Amino acid sequence: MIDQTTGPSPIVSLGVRAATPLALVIAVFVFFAGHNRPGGGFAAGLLIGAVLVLRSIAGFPLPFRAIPLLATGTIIACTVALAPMLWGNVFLDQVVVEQTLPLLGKVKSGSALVFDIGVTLIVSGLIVAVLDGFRADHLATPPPDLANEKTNAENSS
Amino acid sequence: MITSIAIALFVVSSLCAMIRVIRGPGLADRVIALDVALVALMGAIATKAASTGSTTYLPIVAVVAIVGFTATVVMTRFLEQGSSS
Amino acid sequence: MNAIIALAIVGPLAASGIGLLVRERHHLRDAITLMGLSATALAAIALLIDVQRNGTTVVRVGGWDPELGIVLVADQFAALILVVATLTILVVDIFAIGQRGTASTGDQTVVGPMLLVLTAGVSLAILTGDLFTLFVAFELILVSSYVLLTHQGRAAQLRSGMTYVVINLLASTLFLLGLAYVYAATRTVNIALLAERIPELDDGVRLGIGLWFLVVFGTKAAMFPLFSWLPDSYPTAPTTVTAVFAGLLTKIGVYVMIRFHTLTGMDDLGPVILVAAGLTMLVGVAGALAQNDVKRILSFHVVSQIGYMLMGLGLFSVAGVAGAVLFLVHQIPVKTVMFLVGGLIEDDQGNSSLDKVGGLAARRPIIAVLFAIPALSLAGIPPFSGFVAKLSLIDAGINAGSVAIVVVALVASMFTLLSMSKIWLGVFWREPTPPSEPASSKASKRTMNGATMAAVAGTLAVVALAGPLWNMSEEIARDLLDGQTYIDEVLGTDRGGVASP
Amino acid sequence: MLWSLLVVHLLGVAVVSMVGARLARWSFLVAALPMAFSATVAAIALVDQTTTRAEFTWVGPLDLTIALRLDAFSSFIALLVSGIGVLVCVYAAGYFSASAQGLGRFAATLLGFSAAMLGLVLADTVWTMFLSWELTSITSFLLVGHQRTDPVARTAARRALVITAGGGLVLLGGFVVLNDAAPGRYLSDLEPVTGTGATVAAILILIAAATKSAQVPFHIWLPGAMKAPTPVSAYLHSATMVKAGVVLVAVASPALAQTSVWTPLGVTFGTASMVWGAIGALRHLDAKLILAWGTVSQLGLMIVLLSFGSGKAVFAAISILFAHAIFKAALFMIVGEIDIRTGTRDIRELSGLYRSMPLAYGVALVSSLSMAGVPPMLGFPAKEAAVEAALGLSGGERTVALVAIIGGSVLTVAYTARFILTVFHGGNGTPTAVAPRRWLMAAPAAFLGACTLFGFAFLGNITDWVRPAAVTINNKAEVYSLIRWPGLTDAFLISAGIVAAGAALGWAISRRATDTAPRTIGADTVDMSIDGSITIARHIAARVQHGSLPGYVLTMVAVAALATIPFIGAIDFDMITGADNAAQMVLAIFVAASAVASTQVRTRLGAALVLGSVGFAIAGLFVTSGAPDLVLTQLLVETVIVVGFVLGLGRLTTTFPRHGALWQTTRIGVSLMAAAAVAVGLTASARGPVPASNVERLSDEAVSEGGGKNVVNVILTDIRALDTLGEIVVLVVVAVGVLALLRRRPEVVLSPDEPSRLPEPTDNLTGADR
Repeated sequence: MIDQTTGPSPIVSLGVRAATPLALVIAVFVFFAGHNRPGGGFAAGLLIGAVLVLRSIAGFPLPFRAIPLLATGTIIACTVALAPMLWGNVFLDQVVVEQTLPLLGKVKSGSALVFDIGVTLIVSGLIVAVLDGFRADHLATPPPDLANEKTNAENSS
Repeated sequence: MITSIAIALFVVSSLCAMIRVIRGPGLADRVIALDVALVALMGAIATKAASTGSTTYLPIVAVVAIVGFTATVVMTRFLEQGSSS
Repeated sequence: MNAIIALAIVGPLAASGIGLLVRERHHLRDAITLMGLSATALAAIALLIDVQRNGTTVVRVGGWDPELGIVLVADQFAALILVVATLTILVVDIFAIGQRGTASTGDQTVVGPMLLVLTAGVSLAILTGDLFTLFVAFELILVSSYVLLTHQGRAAQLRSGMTYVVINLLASTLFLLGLAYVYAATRTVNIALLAERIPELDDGVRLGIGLWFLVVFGTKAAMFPLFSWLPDSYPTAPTTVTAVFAGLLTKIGVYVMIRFHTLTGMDDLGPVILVAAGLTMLVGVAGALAQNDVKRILSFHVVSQIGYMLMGLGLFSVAGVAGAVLFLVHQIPVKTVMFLVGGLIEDDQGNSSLDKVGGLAARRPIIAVLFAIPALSLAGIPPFSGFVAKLSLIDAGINAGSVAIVVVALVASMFTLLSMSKIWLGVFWREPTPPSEPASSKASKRTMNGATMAAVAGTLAVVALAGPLWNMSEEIARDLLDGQTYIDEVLGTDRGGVASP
Repeated sequence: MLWSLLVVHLLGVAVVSMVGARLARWSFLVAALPMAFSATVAAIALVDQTTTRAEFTWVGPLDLTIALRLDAFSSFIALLVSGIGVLVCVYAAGYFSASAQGLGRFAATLLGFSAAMLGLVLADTVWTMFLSWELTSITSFLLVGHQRTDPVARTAARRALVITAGGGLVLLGGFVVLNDAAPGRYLSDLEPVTGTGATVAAILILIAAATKSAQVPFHIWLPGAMKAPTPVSAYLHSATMVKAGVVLVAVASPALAQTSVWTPLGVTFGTASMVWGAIGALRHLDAKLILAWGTVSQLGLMIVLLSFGSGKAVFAAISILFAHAIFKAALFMIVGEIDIRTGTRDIRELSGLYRSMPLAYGVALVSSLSMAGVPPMLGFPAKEAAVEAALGLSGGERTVALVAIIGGSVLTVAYTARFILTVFHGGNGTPTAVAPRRWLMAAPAAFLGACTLFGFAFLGNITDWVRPAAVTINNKAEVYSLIRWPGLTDAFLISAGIVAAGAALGWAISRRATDTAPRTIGADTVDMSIDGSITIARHIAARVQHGSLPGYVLTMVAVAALATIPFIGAIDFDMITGADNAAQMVLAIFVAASAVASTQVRTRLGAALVLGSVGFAIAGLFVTSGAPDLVLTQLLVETVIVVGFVLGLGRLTTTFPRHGALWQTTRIGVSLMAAAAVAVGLTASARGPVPASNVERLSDEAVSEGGGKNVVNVILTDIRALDTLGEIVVLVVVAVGVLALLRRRPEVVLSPDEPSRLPEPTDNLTGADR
């Protein structure tokens, strides 16, 4: 039985710390893999989200606020949608650029990839919002005195 | 052949675990069973990938591993708190 | 034109993103919202002018062939409804900005961005030529309206929000299933291709699809017996939100129903639609008569009036569909104004119950006038917009020989007038009741009155422009019922590889 | 020119409603100016016998044209409407006290009504007429309910509105049918039509006319409307609005008089009203009500004459309309003056007024004699013309007309006699205390009295006006004229008999003391049926709007299931095969089993987990179908959903509530229906022949155009990127909503006594966690 007042055990904490970079690397991989293989922005976003859920449960504070993440994602996606029109193309037209990146090798990246960044930001933003909204930190550090809280609520209502 | 048997076994174990998910009886049983089912599924996919050399499903294994782990931790946490209050 | 169509859809989305970023800075956020909505409205107007001049514009999003990708179609019908819808939202937003100075509570930071998302959803629903994109548009509308409905966090709002969201999510599920049926049967979700392929299907499948989408769109449109979510949820929402909802949401349901069921040649569903239309009128107006609160009465009228548009559609004649289109154009501003007036009453009195409010005609004659015009319009009293719309429907009904539905429509009109007189007798006559404390500031009252007046002016504009609007409606109806025009416009007349096998 | 009439009126309405608050009762004089203008215009047109028209097309294809026509008939009526309007305005300025509230609004509404009435008279298309018709209903509603704090006035206003506006809708139907049956553009040149359409139109138009002109049985709103201030009664309920029905019958008769129903129905309405109205006038004790019932009777006479529609009858009808407008307005004004000066209109309390109010008495006497049709008053030649008209008919019509007109006229004379005897000569001899005369009230009445009197002297001129007006309606009216002294004709003898019999009857009845004021039979019925329909509405609303979300969901699912019925016939059973491979079969069975099992789990989290296993098994199905991307997404989403459940469940009870057996059975039944419906729908819609799949093309173009080997990803980020854009914004909104809803302390907490409409009772939905 874990002591409720101190939060999760150091083992969980350590495990989460170790898993974080690993998961993030996988997320990046999945993100870029998406073009030719299963994956993509949505999966990457969910992976990042999963990491955040884990960290949140282990008692780490959330690293971002949800709304800026969501807003940025929206703006990026909309910009990608509108940008082709600057060149006189139909909106949401695809622009493909081929380039060689370290580690990943030759990557054909297009505006779709930028669009996918927006997707990733929004999906992880959603998870941050859910964690924030549901006060998931309570799962990590339960309120000091549940009974006390209840009487307070009753008094105030 | 071997691959097929291995995959079949994984599927069977996965199904067995799923039955436990359905039947319960406790919440903890279901949580553990779901985890087992996921691991079995990952095993099946990995075996398939190893035998065919196709990497298509590999990202799935990685993702499922991380996410499945997360889910299990969350639920454990929930169970813990449910029992304390 | 491609740029303008993109602006009408992606513009408000981008603005909502920016609005969210600066949500804590009230003036900036309001300015962005206002700009986003104005830009959309201007885009809509430009689109309408262009469509009038140069005919339908079709945008193949991302340059993909209609068989694979999404097309956006700005034909007359779409452009017309888009103009009315975006202008309405713009007016309501101005009202909402005025209301900010009042005692209304809740998290105002998200209202603007959500309104923008709603606008984008409405634009998308109107402009899309693709059934799946329509689903996406419905989702956009649904989630943003759910947030708008509940953002004040009152218990009653949460409860009615639950009804709203559950029923509408169920409708979305049914929509998805419908997409599955349609795709299985025709291998496409492009509306123009559907217009070509659905009539060729086996009758059972065709009618099944038609009925299924009648249920889906009927739920959105609050058709009998699928309307119950509406009167439960609308009255609890904040005024501005209800005004947009009442003006737009159900009408979008009707819009897509008119589009889908005419283009795919569902004429033989006419009797079913007519029966539903009659019941919608009667049950809606009965509900209105039973209520004792302005907003609740008005909410039931939203339902009742849907019946008239369904009647026009159900006749499946050029005159009938044209009447339905005209009715749609008239209903959007009228319904919005009515709820805005409900908001003015609430602002003055603190509530809108017929038992607790009285004597407003003497104390706030402006509100009385602002109420009277749309109320008479709703009841179909000339010279207001409702009269022209109703007359066209009744004319169409008689020409089609559907006397029963005409009689029902007239009876429902009678009861509409009766329930309007109920509001009038309750709220505007009787002994004056004291205004609520604290009263809103002068400036905010001015803004709210101004916005309402602008909306009333909009309904009067429908009266003044009734002639051109009718001509347009008739043309729209002819094209919809014919179908081939739309198919040719979207797919092009020379379609080598695209033609269905 | 014609537009300027309406423009001036509308400007007047605007001006009066703006400055009315300051002008108080003098705003009536401002309101009189536009009326005076239109009266002048009408008079000039009448004397010059010119015809002017104006029109503008509102909605061409719907035949929605607004057209005005000032001809012999309409200028004659317009002169009455506007002229009496001016007098009523002057009268009203005297009627109201200086301190009365809301007079500006009242004057503006009165002027608005006058404009509507003018429009109705000048209307030359059905829709012009309908528009004005409805506006008169609305403005009269506002005028009758002027005392808005008085519940009786409000009820009366509502009753009048329901009946006259209901009649308006009947008229709408009638006009639509008429437009179809008689495709003339203008009312003034409608051709005679017959046939089913014309018959239906005739019935509907006559009913509409009857509602407006207070014909039995639609008269019940009129006595109640007497609750209005007397200027309103004098204007609306004598001279103008109630004449709208008569005008309608007159205008429509050229087209519809040939239909089989026109004459019988019109005569029935008219005769019943003549008799029942007169009886009402003989029963009532309120002087104003006596006049109101008398109006019902007189209108009946006009409708009877117009329904017969012969040249003489039309001529007589218009003459009576003219005479009636003048004497009835005067009589109402006098009654109002009595009301103001003595404080009562109850004939039992009035005494010896002939001495204390000599001028009023004089005017009343002149007007009453005119009403009774006694020379030398304007009413006499008019009544004479009516009798002549009846005599001029032939066969059964002649008998009916004679009986109706003679019977009605006897009663008319009787109630006229009773009116004068009880109001002015009644009581115990000691005159009722009387306040000083107000000249603003007395002068208009006196003017009208003089008109009645001098009208007799200028019968030739009046004939010159009435005849062309009648000719407009029926071109056989040419030969008739109003005659001062006809000699001892049949008609004159009949008239003399009528007067004698009526006077005797009236005298006899006025001797009889009645103590209790009679009620208006039927008025309660209207109020009750209004309230009754509200009650019924309440029942219906409670039925369909029961507030139970599970109920709504069940209705919706059931309706959707019914919608799949057409699919059943289209199922191609040969096409149905088993699974593609064994794994699919196993997984499918497992999915079904888990779905059923999820309904049996008692704890919420358990149910969530079991549903999760459904999701995982579906991911397995995707594996067997070779859709790796879907597998990935499905697994991720299922996991996230389970996590979300866990986070959210903290706010709900841990177990499901139990339900009754019936409810449970219903739910199972509907669920099975839904399942069957989906299965049927999919099986049927997947039957052949379907167009070839475009998957090949999709995967080719995904690589060539989209530049990616993962087709799903290319679809998401390129081909259908717009959908993705929409859906990610949906996610943004959901996130914003989650934050907005959950991060705030709720303002109200669900109280236990409030009926919960949530699908499941919850202990802490609003998230009071801080």
